[in-house]
Amino acid sequence: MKDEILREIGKFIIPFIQMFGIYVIFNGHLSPGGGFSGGTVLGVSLILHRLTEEPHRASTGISEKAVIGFMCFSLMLYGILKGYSFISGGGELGLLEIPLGTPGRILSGGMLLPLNIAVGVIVCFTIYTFYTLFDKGEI
Amino acid sequence: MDTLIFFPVLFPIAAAVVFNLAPITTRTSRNRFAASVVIANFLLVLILLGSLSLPEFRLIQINQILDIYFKVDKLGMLFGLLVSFLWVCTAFYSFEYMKHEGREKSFLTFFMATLGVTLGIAFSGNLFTLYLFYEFLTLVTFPLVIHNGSREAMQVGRKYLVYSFFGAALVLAGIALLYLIGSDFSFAGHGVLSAVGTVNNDLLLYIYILFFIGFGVKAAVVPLHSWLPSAMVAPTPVSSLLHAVAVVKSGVFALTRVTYYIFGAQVLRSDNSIYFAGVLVALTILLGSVLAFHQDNLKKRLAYSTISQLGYIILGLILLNRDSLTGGLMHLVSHAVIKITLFFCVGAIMYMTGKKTIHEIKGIGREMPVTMWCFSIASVSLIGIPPSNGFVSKWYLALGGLHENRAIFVIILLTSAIFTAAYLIPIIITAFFSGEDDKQPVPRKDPPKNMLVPIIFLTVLAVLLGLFPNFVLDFIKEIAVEVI
Amino acid sequence: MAVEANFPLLILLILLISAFMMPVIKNIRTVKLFSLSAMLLSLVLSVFTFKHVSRAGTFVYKVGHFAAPWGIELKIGYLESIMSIMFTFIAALIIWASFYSIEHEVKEKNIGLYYTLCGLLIASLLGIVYSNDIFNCFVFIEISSIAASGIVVVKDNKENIKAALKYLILSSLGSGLVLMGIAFLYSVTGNLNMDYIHQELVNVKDLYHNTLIISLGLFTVGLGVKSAMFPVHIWLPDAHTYAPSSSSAMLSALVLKAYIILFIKIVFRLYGIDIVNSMPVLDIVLVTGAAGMIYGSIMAILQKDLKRMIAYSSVAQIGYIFFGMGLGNFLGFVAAVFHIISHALTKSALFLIAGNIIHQTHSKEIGSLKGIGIEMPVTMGVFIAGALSMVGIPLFIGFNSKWNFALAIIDSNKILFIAVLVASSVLNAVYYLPIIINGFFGEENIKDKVFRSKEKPVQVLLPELILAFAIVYFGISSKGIIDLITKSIAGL
Amino acid sequence: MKKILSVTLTIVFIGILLFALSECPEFGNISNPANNYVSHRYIDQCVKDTGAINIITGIILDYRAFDTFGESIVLFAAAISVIVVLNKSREQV
Amino acid sequence: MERLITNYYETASIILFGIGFMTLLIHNNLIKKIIGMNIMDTSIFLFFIAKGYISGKEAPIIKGAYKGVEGYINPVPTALMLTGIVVAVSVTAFALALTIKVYDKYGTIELNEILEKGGD
Repeated sequence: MKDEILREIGKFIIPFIQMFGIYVIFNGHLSPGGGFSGGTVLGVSLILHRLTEEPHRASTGISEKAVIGFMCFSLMLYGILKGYSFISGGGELGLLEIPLGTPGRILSGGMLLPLNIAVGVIVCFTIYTFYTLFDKGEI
Repeated sequence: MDTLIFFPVLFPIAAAVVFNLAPITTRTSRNRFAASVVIANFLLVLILLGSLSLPEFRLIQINQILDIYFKVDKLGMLFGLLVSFLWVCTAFYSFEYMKHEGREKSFLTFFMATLGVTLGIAFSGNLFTLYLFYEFLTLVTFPLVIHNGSREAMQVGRKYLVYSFFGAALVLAGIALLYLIGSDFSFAGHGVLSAVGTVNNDLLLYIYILFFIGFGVKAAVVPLHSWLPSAMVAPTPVSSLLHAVAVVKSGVFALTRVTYYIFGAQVLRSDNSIYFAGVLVALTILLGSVLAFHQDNLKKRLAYSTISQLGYIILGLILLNRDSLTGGLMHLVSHAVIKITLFFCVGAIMYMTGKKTIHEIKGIGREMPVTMWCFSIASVSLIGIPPSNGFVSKWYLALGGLHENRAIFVIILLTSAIFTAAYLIPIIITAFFSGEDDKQPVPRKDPPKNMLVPIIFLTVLAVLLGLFPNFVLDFIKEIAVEVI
Repeated sequence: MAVEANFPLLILLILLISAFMMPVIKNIRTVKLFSLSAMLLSLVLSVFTFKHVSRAGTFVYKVGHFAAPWGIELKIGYLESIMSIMFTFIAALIIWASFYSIEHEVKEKNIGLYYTLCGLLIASLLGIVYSNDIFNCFVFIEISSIAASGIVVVKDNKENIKAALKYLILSSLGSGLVLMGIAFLYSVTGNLNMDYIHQELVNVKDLYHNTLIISLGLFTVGLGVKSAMFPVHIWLPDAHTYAPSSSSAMLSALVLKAYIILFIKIVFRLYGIDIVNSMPVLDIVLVTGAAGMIYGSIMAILQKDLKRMIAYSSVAQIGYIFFGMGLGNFLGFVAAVFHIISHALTKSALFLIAGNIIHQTHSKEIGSLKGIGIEMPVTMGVFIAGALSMVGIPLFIGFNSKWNFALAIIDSNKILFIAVLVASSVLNAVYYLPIIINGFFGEENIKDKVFRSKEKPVQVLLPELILAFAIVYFGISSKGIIDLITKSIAGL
Repeated sequence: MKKILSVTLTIVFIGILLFALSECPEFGNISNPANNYVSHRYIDQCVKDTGAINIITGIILDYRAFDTFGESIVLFAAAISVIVVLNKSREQV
Repeated sequence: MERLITNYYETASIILFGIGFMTLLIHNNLIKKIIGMNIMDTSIFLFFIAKGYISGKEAPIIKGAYKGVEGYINPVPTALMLTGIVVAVSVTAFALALTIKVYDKYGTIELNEILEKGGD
């Protein structure tokens, strides 16, 4: 898109979109939303960024390596956290548990918050990957 | 001592494997190897006969159903002896004959393996083992059938495989159904099922028909006979061996096992499966002779005659009385000896002169007198003119038929005997009395002694069997007493 | 609670996390060894699990802190542990074999992703086998169908794309049906855990009889689509023909089987065999299975392409399995499970061999395989073992399963179906044996063929040889495994 | 022909499903078997068990977290497959 | 039959399912097939979620005072369908990617043309 206005407006609103996405992720366990919805919002912001920035820079930001790396890493984190809690719960090995905290606070719900974050990252980059691949056939 | 029973089965197969892997190059060394193997095996079987303490040997019991179990009784011994003896003759014959067929190494390999498998059939002690070796027989004889590898041979081989697997599948279904009734099917004198007691006859009928057709495929029972004549593309030693001794006789032998050792005479009398079988057998006898009558190719004619002669044997089996069984088994022996002689003679003709059909061999009797004389003697005894061994067996068959007062079978026997004469005599006549008058001395073309000796030997044996049948006959009568 | 109880979940986590790591590893060799070692580790863990099960019996493992019906739980009995051993064993062999063949079929940059997808696939299959929660099974089904299409399409020819798309659409249709069935079940029982659903069903089965029949029908059709039950098998030949041979082996040997295991679990654990036998569903399964046996064999006879022929033979063999289950009696299910194992061993060997042959001779045509036995004797030796097992020659594993089917038929007094069994095994002989014949015999076939000229080095063939050995070994001594399967079905 | 076939197939299919539905419990009724001890426990104990006041998040991220794990794996698998299929930068090798 | 009327929500979703199924069957265009697939999935989600609805109860988010067990709808189907939706999205994405590739390779996305051009 060759439009200067769009680019400027994009520059302007993308941070807000991302902040909203992050908010949705972080309040996933308190209100509607969660990793998936927030991740989608973040991904959309990245797509918008790419759309508006496209013609001006040769490569817009995120490389394929980075995308795959982020996805894999956050999935690994997710798997390890989740696996830890699965095993500690199911195996009754008496490993230490994360305190649940007081309901309604941001830092509550035990592992829900980091899990939401990990899911958010995965979803965000997956959406971005889908878009870029469908659009250009390369990340 | 009991494990000795396993050696005649294992030894040739192992020898075949060694033979195939070992770097044996020269023809003579190959032949020596094979000859020593078959002779040694013959001796092994003889030792078994000497120690006729009915040894048993359970090789491996996978589960209650699938156990491989060997047992020697008189019937198995008869068959095993016959097979391993005729194998020796064939071995020597084939050494000479296979020179012009080539690829002797693979031939000898499977030749020895087949010996082992056939002995496995002879010595198998229960139904499953029998079935197992029956399958293997198909697999090891297949390369022999398609030995010369021509396109026609391949097609014939495929036909042979499909027919055999069809039969084997039916047999397997029969075995599976049998396990509705009992659990242990080791062969026993008067039949296992007669011991089990009464079960519904329809089921027994179906099972017996399954077995009859299944094993009948190898025994060339009409309508599943057509693989046998077409399998004549194989080299002569193979066809003589497979189609006079190993394969077809294995089918008959397995049928005997099932009829007398699994079902037992009185069980079969109780249901009327015998009638179904009888119809097929009558068809087999007549059709075989009639078709043989029309063949011009010598080997094909002999093949069809084999079909009808096998009909005799099976007839003897299914008449279910001692005389008929004696006749059948006697005919099993004599037909083996005779038919292998005939095949050898035909093979000798093909080998020396390359002539395959009857109209080609006018006056060949003057060129190869010894061969043709043996041929004539063998044919005479196949027709069953006393005092030939064919006569003995057919006599007992006729007795059995009358004993059952089913004269129809006797009539069938006589007609087919006439047919037998009708399709064998012309060969002799053409060989000796037709063709151009012989003023000029014709060159003697009798085959080299490697081939000639077995022929003469077998002919003499056939005559001896006719003159003094009692030695074999008593043995067979013991078997008959054992099972009925 | 014993430590071994954690192993099933641990296996899943190991496979999945190793799969997550693979895309970021650059060196292909490392990726290969990594995935193989993960698979072997999970094989070892499965063996320990089996030991534990045989010692302590069936056990339930709650994933997370909450017991069923609130949490998700894995339930590991004999069936699950045997199957997990089989899955990991065969998957390890296939991956090992693919080390040598994958470069010829997949672009180098995709190889890492290929092994990722393989790991995800195996993990999801094991999840289907382990999980005792029907919706969790559905999630794993979706993973497996995506990953399976992925390993089909990883080799991008136009046929692969078409086959993968067909496979994906049909299998998502199938999982949609499964989800529908789950919805019905949930609406009448309010549970998702199989055992609890069963408890509820026993109370309400008369109230909602038609609903139950139809939901079972939905499960049957849905899982049937995915495991190529006869009328809805149409995706299978394309997918198995064009995929890389290691993928074909994995699809045919493992993927189809997991859904059948799930079906068995649904029949026995979720509905209970008595309720199922009061419904007409299994009879339909029986008929379709029998039809599949015949149809698959006939189609296989008509094929010119080697892999396509083997694929159609898979349709026939899956027909056997459904046929055995359709008999509806205990022995039938035993025979079916045994055939699952035997077919997995045999068919994976056949597909890997087919891949080798195609790569060495550069030809897919059956007609062009003349004299192949002289050129690659070891390969064809394995092929012979597989083919004879398929035909059902004694001393090969295929014979034992045919034998069990025969016993099951007799036990269920549907004697006439023996004819189907006989017919299809004869048909198998018709299309497998000519390859061997042309491979080894025939004058114009084997002339100017050099002995072992096209043979691969033996360490390449080692996985196939191991499979062949397993085929023969279980063919000779199948007693123990039959007993285990009997116990496992009884334990469901 | 194909159209007719598919229409009939669809109608039969819908018919079967509706037939099953005609037996199902009533829509929105509180006494349905679906609203049983399972959901009650979720509603009752969620805050205490998981510390999430959004019960659904509690369920998908804690009670039935294994599903969510699988779900993210589905996403991952799809992403990998799409990369395998579409990525042009992998074409030239 | 009157149960079909009272269960209008499920009835509608099943009819929707039929529509999607037919779209999947009769259309040659791959995109339309995928749309039909999506319609089917969506209908199943509606069907499932309807199982959880309890008339007159509010969404299961404990805002303010806890209204007791009877106060909220059944959260389970909703939670399950969240999972299901993501699954459907991924499958759709993959299917669309394959369709793009099919277009690259065959130059068309009409199934019948693809089949007659077909590779095998």
